Parts: sequence; structure tokens; C-alpha cells
Amino acid sequence: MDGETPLSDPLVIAGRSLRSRLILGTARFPNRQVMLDAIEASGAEVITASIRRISLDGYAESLVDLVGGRYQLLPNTAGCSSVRDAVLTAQLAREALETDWVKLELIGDRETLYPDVADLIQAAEELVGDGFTVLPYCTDDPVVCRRLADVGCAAVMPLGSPIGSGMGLINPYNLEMVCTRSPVPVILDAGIGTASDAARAMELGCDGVMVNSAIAQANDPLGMAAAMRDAVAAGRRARLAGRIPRRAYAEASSPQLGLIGSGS
Amino acid sequence: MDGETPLSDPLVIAGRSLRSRLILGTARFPNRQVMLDAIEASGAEVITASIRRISLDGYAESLVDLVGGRYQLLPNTAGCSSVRDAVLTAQLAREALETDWVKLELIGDRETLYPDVADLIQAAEELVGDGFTVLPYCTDDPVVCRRLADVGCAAVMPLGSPIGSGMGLINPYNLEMVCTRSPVPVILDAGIGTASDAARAMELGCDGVMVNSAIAQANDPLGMAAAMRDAVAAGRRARLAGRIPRRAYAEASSPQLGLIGSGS
Amino acid sequence: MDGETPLSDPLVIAGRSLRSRLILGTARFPNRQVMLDAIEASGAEVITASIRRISLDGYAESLVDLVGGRYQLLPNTAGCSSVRDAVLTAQLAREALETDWVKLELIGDRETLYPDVADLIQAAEELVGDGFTVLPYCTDDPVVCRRLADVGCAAVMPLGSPIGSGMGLINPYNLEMVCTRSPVPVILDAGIGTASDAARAMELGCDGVMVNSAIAQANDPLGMAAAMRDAVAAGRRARLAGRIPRRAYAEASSPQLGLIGSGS
Amino acid sequence: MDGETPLSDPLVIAGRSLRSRLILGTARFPNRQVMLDAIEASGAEVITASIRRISLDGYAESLVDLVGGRYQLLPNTAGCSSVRDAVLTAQLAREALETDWVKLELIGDRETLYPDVADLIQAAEELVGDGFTVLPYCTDDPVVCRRLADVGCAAVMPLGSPIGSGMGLINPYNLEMVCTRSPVPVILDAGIGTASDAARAMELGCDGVMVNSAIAQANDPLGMAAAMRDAVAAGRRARLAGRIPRRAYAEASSPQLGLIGSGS
Amino acid sequence: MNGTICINGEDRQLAATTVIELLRAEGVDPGRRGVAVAVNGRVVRRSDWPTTPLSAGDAVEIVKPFAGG
Amino acid sequence: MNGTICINGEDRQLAATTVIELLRAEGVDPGRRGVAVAVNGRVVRRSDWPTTPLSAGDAVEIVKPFAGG
Amino acid sequence: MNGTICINGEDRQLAATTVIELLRAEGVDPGRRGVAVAVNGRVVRRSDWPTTPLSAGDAVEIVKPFAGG
Amino acid sequence: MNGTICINGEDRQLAATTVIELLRAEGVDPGRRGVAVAVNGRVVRRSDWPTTPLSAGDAVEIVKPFAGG
Repeated sequence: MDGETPLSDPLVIAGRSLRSRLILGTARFPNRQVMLDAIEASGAEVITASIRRISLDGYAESLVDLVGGRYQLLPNTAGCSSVRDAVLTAQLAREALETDWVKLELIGDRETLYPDVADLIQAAEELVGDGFTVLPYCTDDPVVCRRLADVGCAAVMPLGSPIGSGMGLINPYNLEMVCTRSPVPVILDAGIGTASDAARAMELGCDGVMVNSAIAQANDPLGMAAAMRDAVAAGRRARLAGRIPRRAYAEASSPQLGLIGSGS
Repeated sequence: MDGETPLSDPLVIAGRSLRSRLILGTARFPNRQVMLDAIEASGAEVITASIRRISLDGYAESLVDLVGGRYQLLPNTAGCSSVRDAVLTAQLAREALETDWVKLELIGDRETLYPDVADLIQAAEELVGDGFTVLPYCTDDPVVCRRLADVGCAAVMPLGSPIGSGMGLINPYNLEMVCTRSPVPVILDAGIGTASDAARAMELGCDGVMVNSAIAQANDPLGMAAAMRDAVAAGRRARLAGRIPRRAYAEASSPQLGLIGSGS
Repeated sequence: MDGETPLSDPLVIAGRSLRSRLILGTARFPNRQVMLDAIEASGAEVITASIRRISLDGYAESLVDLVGGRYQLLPNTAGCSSVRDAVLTAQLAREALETDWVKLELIGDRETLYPDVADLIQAAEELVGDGFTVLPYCTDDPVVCRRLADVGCAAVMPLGSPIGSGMGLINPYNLEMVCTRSPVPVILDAGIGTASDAARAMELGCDGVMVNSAIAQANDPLGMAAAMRDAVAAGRRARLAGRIPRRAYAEASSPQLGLIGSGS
Repeated sequence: MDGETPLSDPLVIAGRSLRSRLILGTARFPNRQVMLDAIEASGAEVITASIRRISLDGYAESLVDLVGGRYQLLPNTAGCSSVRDAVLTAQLAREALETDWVKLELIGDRETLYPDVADLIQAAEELVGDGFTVLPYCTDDPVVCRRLADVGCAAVMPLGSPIGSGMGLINPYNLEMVCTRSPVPVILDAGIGTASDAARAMELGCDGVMVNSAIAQANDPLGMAAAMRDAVAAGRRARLAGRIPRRAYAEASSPQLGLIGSGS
Repeated sequence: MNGTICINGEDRQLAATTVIELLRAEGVDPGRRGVAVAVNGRVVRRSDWPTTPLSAGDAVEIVKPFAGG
Repeated sequence: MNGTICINGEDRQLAATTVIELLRAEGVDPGRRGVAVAVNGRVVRRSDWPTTPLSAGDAVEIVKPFAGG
Repeated sequence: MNGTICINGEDRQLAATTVIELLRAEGVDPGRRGVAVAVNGRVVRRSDWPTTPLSAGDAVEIVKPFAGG
Repeated sequence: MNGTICINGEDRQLAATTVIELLRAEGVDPGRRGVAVAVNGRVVRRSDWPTTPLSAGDAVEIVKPFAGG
């Protein structure tokens, strides 16, 4: 058995079947080679990209040429703070990457990078109407997630904690509520700090996990990429296997009879 | 890459090198075949056994014949509540299983199944003097763990939460203190409920994890065994890879410049 | 010294100064007398009321006559699930209770009783435009809370956990973010289970706490009302007094020198 | 009603009845006057003192003269790390302060300041045999606490978190186990950071709380002393009042019928 | 004065020409504090009760405060 | 062909009559994958670059994918 | 050879003179792996079973491994 | 009356024959509340200070209460 989820248990988003339940962000890696090796080690099939003006060149300049063939590029609208900019960025992304999938981000606060959920619902509705497969970065509010599904989003991407904070899942209770009620796949996005966070998200019922900083900024990005791959597999397997209930008291595992020194 | 930890990173206890950092309990499985398949799926090399009077026969009657060859049997002194009984049980176990390794359990309270740490230190000292390789089931008290190491224990096995409770790690802070200070390997014992608990224990610095009820009593013991195998690997990889720090605030992953609609 | 916050530290909402930082709900008490005694014991000046059709009579029939004089009645729009119903209910409440204050509730999900924040912002804006002093029941989303303040709400009332759940503060991190950023008073609403929850909310920076079920449904509502009064005072005092920082390690309180048995 | 617990609910230790359930440490205050005022504001009747060689003089030189009359001085054996030193320090304290009460501290690790519970039980037994009323600083291990009661301790003082850390209650689960099982009063000792920690300890079943650094080192020690007084009262009242159960789901407080806009 | 009127969700024979008549007909003392009325989704202020006409098909809400959280 | 045009937020002398000319003038190979263009807030599809005119005052965005989270 | 012996907590008529005889009498194959014996709180090594005498009042424990956690 | 004595961890020339003499020599008022003394690991009760002899090699602890947690 390897770290990937079995073929018999794919993640299906908008009719597309994915073997890996881990989505990787491509930002903030020490360099291009480490990024490529980490993606490889993670087993991810879908990786994210941002859309920026050409004048702004970094190593990622030819991201498409680099990875276009081997991975599905999922463009985001990171940094957009108005419906108008988010929609236009999504449309440019579709043109640039020849995909109608978009990770919709609509930032409501530059400091916390929390989404503006009211505008988000409106932008999502517009983009769905324009033929997009929309995966919105949202809060863990079960009503917001349901409304996003109602306007036609293909999945929802609630945050575990603020982007890049590494605080993991600050509100597992809400996350579980969202997973229980969502008619579309739930991809945990943002805040993952280490492998157990990813495993826990899957155990709570998430269908997938998106990770960027926790891998890109780890001391050893390749090692952490493999850790996340295993953690997502572990969490998914545990979810399917059905965990034992939490009990407030102890229950002996070894037999209680036949102890030496005891009476007959 | 598979779910096992790399050969280059073995767990070494009393000079013995183990590829798997997962130790399995053999109790409470639905039946013998499920137990054998789960052990196989878990990748564990060491499994535990209890010592009981012959009159008390169950499916495990011929545990030695069943698994003796393929796995290292680690006898425990489960259920003993006096130094005398624990020591004699250990000595009988050595004779019965031809091993001087023992998982020393000395119960101080039948309800919580918490160890009696004062008696435990004394029993451990006696057994070490008698040539045993002692792995004591203990609390997450850093002073108790250090004293157990001081009297010659080969490892310490602090509880995550009460045996069979499935509550996971009720005190990660103490667990981390124990791991930071222990001169001998730390094996998290008791309380694991699901895969992410095992991953987290490894991330906190544990050298291994012992699991029984969480696998044996899961709806699908084989699936949970594989989940635990992956979780221990994930947690260990994450520990070695060096996680990002927790930050109270957000940090954008995508580039902050070159947004459309912005000024030059 | 008594359990009330000092006169020098009033809670000011929309220019109105309140000595007590505790707001009481009037529902679900065993009977009318217990309700009146509990309000008295709590020291609250503001209590909430719902607006319902006259045909539905209970002991609270003459709530106005009962308490109108001694306490400020804060009508809510509990149960409304559309902007239209919430706005009309608020307008009827203004007419019935001769107050332009309203606790705006706009439920997005009958099971979780989570608000629909997108509709909530719209309803709040309408009511502010109509001259109301609006206190919206909302989530702990810092962007939603800021937008509610931006449209003119006099305070925000984020939930600690689902209404009536008694789970306390499921996301203290977000609550603290909301308090740090809110330009208007923050009143913790919903989910309080016991006194320490109320104290903690105040310590996190809330300006007040609203409690109903935790008092009305306690075994001893009067005792719990006094407990909540003391807890809000304790939390407020602690907030103002400036707590010591959390430190990962110990720091001795007694002097470290002059121990007997030590060298000179 | 004031912040003190009602006269009808005293804390009784070794037959002595105390109105206040808060015990104050006297170390680390900015100066002597602040210490005296804080003790006054806290409502405490029992305060602790350490025993040191005369050469080591600080402002507290004449602690006995300062407070001897108005408060009960409870000497501790802080800093002792052997049974012998702890016992002798207790005996010197009895002679110096004319009290047979002693807060027994036996440190097992200078860094964490965790007690050495095995030695602690032995020292407690010796002191009880010598006629002392022993209140041992211990861990939250239910077996250790029971053994301390079994050897005749008048109360147990489990730590909430490391001394001076301000981390509050790191293991509420164990604390509750200890309270449920202890035949003698349980006084939460060490780690309190702010008022809600003290309230929570009382709600979990503690009979009293000991605080030092959280008050002495607060920005405003007097304000925090009053906060702790109110918090202990709030937590005790809440414990006695019987909190509502935690429920995983919401439960409406306002009536569900008679909503406007609904059908008949 | 024919036709029906909907009062708090229930259809009734229209038996009043103004809001104040309706309240009396329903046994609600118009002088009592805490009562409020809406007709067809609009609040009718207390001072307008005597002069606000009702006609067939109107939807009327008559409310007052109850205990609430 | 006078006046200025705003390219990625910078004002420039208008020196091209069509989008494709502009790209060449800016040193962007129009054949290259991953480039997208919007004029005045509307995406111009690659196939329309040769025929889409530019005039003074137009605001043009020229973008491509970068690493992102 | 009179009197009783306590085997795994049960009193029995003493019917064996050595440990190995006792095991056979109890239907335990002495050659079988995994069995261990203690007499009066002391382990009797397998090699000593044939030569270790039993007498009235002895307390014998006969154990083997079972599943355990 | 030769040799040294250890007072609170410090070696001194022995200059007193009894505990009470020693206290005076050390400038500690024996009448003052809160002082306690141990010699060679044994507490000497206040009433015994005048009569308890000191000899070379004795280890003396003189303590009193301080602020403490």
C-alpha cells in the first residue's frame, strides 16, 4: 500500500475525478526546482497559480511551460478585493490558462486576509453564470458555504485559519458542520501548519486539503510534501474506517480475568 | 514512496533497530483473522501480548504459534496493581516468550487505569536489576519520565489519555515537555482515537506510537491500521521536515504586486 | 466592592451609558417569578424580548407591564429568515415598545440558527436608514463585523457558539480579532454555557455579554444569574488590569536564594 | 450581593472554616504596599510565605509583623528538592510561624518546577506523622492525589500549568477526574493566568484556588486581585447552580410560533 | 363590507372598517401598551388606528412582546 | 494616432493600433502560451488580438500566470 | 502425598510430585511453547520442571500469552 | 571553644556556647517573632535556645519567613 488514496476512492469535482486529495500552492518555495520536486513528492495533480501583470517577473515566469502538461493549473484571484476585479481576473485566467476552473478569492481585509463573504457570493454567482467551475475560498460559516453551493459553486474552500498562519484548524466544530451539510465537496484551504492538521481536516469530513506555505516554507519542503501526502491519505482512510467514539472513561484492552495472584 | 518511515530513520530501543514506529496491541479485535490482517496492514514489527492463567482460553490461545515468528511479541503486565504481581508477571512472561522486553503496567486505579507512578518506579528498578528491558506505561509527568529513565528503563510510554478512551492527546504541552527532556525514546501509549492523534504525537517529538483499541474497535480495523501506518509516517516526516511557526496573523502566499486594476 | 463594574467604566452604546455589561434574555425560565428574580440577581439593565402575534399567549403576555419600567426592553427579530420579515418585525417592535433599539436576527439555517450574514448586512443597512439603533446577531467573521459597523450598526453581537448549545467560545481567536478591529462595541451573543465563558469573553476584549439559556435553564437560575454577574465583572476587571503573558516555561514565585541546606 | 462566597458555603480544610476560597501568594509584588492592598482587595484569608535564611533580607523581612494578625500565614517549602530539606523546612516553618499547616513543595525539576511525586508522598507521610496539616503541591494525576489523601494530607494542590507560566488549566480533563475522586478538598495551584482560569477551575469542581504571579505581576495587581475574587465567586456559584449541558446543536431561545408572515 | 381579511395568518370574515374596530372585535384593548399592528406589510402607527380603513383581502398582523432571547 | 494609453497601470504614448501590435511593441510574443489581455475591463480573446483596435484613453491589462497559493 | 495445592487460584488435591507431573495432570503439554510456571511466587524455569518438587500448600501459577494491549 | 561552625552555609569561628548566644552574636533579637533555628538538621525550639550547646563542626540554620508563592 502506498500513501495515495486508493483508485476506488477518487475526489470528484465538477465531474472531474482526481486520485490525489491534496491541492498544492506554488508560491513561496525557496526556488523553482524545490517547487517542482515538492509537487512531485506530494502526489498532487492540481496546483494553483496566480494571475499578474507581465511586468512582474519572477522565477515562475514560465509556470505554464514548466508544469502545464503534468499538472492541472488552478488559477486563483488572490489579492482581489472587489467583485469587478475578481471577475475580470477569473476571465483573464480562463483565457491565459485555457481552463474554466477558478479558485475564487475575494479579500475583505488586507490584514487578516479573510474573504468578504457577501461580495464572494455575488462574484461566484456571476462567474457560474459565465460558465466557470468556481471553487471559492470562504469562511467556515455553514450558511455561507450552503449559499455558495446554491449559486452553483463546484466545491467550497473554507479556511482552517488565516492564510499562512500555520495555526491549523481553529474551529473544527464549524468545519465539521460545514462538511456535514455541504452538497458539494469541501476542500480545507488556508492555515494548515503541519501534517496532523491535514489528517484532522480529512477526519472531520473534508474531501480534500489545499496546502502552500506549510510545505513551501518548511525547513525541508520535500519532506513536508511527503508528510502531507501521507497525512491526507491517513486522514481519509481513518474517516472511511470509522473511528472509535470518544469516551470520558478508560476501558481496558487486555483481558481482565486470569490475572496471577487473583482468586479463582 | 510508501507509508513506512525510511530505512535511514529507524527507531532504536535498547540497541534494537525497528523500521516501523508503530506498536500494535492485539486485544479486542473482532476475530483472529482480522487481527492478523490488521497487523500486516499496519506494518508494525512489535506487537503486545498479555500473560494470563492457562484456564482462560480465547482465540488468542496460540498467539505465539500464530505470530511468534513474524513479529516481536512484547509482553505486558496489564492489570497488575502491586509491585510484586507486576514483577512476577514480567518474570513469567520472560520465561513464556523468551524475551527480556516487558511493557510494564502497574495500575493505580481500576477506573481510570492510571498507573501508580511511585510503585512503577520501584518495579521498574527491580526489573532492570533483574536484566529486563523495561518499557513502562506511565503518565506525561516529565519528572516521573526522567526518573524512569534514571533507573534504567529503555523507553518511556506516557499515556495520551485514558486507555481505550479514544480522547487522543489531552495534554500535548506535557507530552512535548517529556519528549524534549527524555534521554530515552518516548512511545505514546494509550488514548489514541484516530490517525491524526498518532501524527500529532510524532510531531510533538514522540519516537513511536502504541495503538490497540483505535484499530481493533474501528468499524474497519484494516482501514484504520493502514491509516495509523500512514499517520505515524506523516507525523515523523513532518517532525523531521521542520514545520512553519504558528503566527497570530495572516501572510499572503500569492504575490502582492502586479494585481490588475492597481496603479503602476 | 460588589460584583458590578465600577461607575467609572460604563458600557456606552449609541450614546446610552449602561452600568451593567450583562444583557439578559427572558425566554425559557421555569416561571415568571424566577425570571424576575434572576434578572434582579444578574444586575442587568437591558433585557431582550421577542415580537409575536397576540394569539400566542404565555406567562410573558404582559412583559411590558411586568418589567417595562425597571429595565430597558431590547426587542429582537428572532426567527425571521428574510430581510422583509426582519425589517417589518423591527418596525412593529419599535411601535409596540416605543424604542428604536433592535437586536437584529436573521436566521440562515433553522438547524444551526446561524445568521445569513449577506442578508443581515442588507437588513441592517435598511433599518439604520429607517432610524433604528441596530445590534445585529452575527458570526465571528471580522470582515462581516466591520461591514456591519460600516453600515451604521451601534454594536455587533457575534456568536460564541450556536444558540442554546452551551458550548461557550468555540473560536476565541476570531472573537479576539473581531474585538481588536471593531469600531463599535462587541457584545458576545449565544453559546455561553457557564460563568467562565462570560469571563473569558470579556478578557478577550468583548464590551458586554448576552446570556439567556445558560441562566434560564440552569438547575438554579438565580445562582447562575449571580454567577454571570460576577463573571462579567471579573472578566472586565481582568481585561483592564492587564494579565501576565503566557510563558511556555515555569518561573518560580518564591525567592530562589537562602534555601536551607544550600551552600553559602 | 458581593463578590465573596456566601457564609453558608465555607471552604473547610482540616476542620478550619474559610469564607474565601482564594489563597494568595505574597511574592513578586512591585512593593510591599501593593501587596497589602492586593491581599485586601482579593478578600483572601490565607496567604503563603516562604522560609529562608535570615541573611537574605528583602522588603518582606517582617512579613509576620506586617500581616501576621490579619491573615493566616501558610508557609511553603518552595525550592526544596529532597525529602530531608522539605521536612526540615516544614519543621522550621512550624517553629517560626507557630502553625502546623504547611504547603508542601518538593521540586523534581528546576526548569519545569514539577514536583517529584514519589518523594512528595513520602515527605507528606512523614509530616503527617509529625502532626502537620499538609497541603501538597502536586500534579493532576488522580492516583497521586488519592495516595496523598490516603497518607493523611488535609487537601491536595494540583497544578493547572507550570508555576508562573500563566497558561491556565492545561489539562481540565485530569483536573475534573481529580476533583471527582478526591476525598479531601482540591485547591488549584500554579499556572493561573487570568480570572477566567480561576472561574473555570472552580466550575470543574475545585474547592479553592491559589494565585500569586497572575496578581502580583499584572499591570494592575489590585484590579486583578478584585478580578480573581469575583472569578472564584463566579465559578463557585456556577458550580453550585448546575450549568446547562453542552449540546452539539443549536436550540432556539425565543418562541418558535407566532412569527409574522407565517401561516396560521 | 363583504369578503375576507387575513388576521395573523388566519382568514376571517371582514367585520370591521378600521384597524381600531378590528382590534376591539378581536378583544384587544386599543389602549393597552405593547400592541402593534401592520396592514399589508406596513406598520400602522397607533395614532392612525381609528382612521386606517380595512378592505377585503387585507393582511393584518397584530403583535406584542413576549419573552425572548 | 495621438494621445496616451494606460498599460498595466502605466500611461504611455499610444504607439499601436491593435492589441497584437501593442504586444509586439511591448516585447511580448503573441504566440506565447499563458498571456491574456483585457481592454477597458473586457477580456480580448487571443483570436481577436489582430483585429481589436486601440484608441487614446484605453486601459489595457496584459497578464500571465505566476506562482500562487 | 496428601493435602491440597493451589493451582491458578483453585485448591486441588495434590496429585503430582513435580511441576512437570502437574502440567501433564492438568493436560498441559510441557513441550508446548509459551507456557510458564511459578511456584510460591518464584518462576520455575522450564529446565527445572522435572526436578522441582511440589508439596502440600504450594501455590502454583501456570500461564501463557494471550492477546493484550 | 575552638574550631569553626557553619551558619547558614558559611563557616565561622565558633564564638558562642549556646544557640541564644549565637543569635545575639549574629545580631538577631531572640525575642523577635518569626525566627527559627535548626542545629545539625534538627529544629531547636525557642524555649531550648538558652540551654542548647554549640560545638565545633555544628551546622546551624537560622531562618525566618519571606514573601513566597
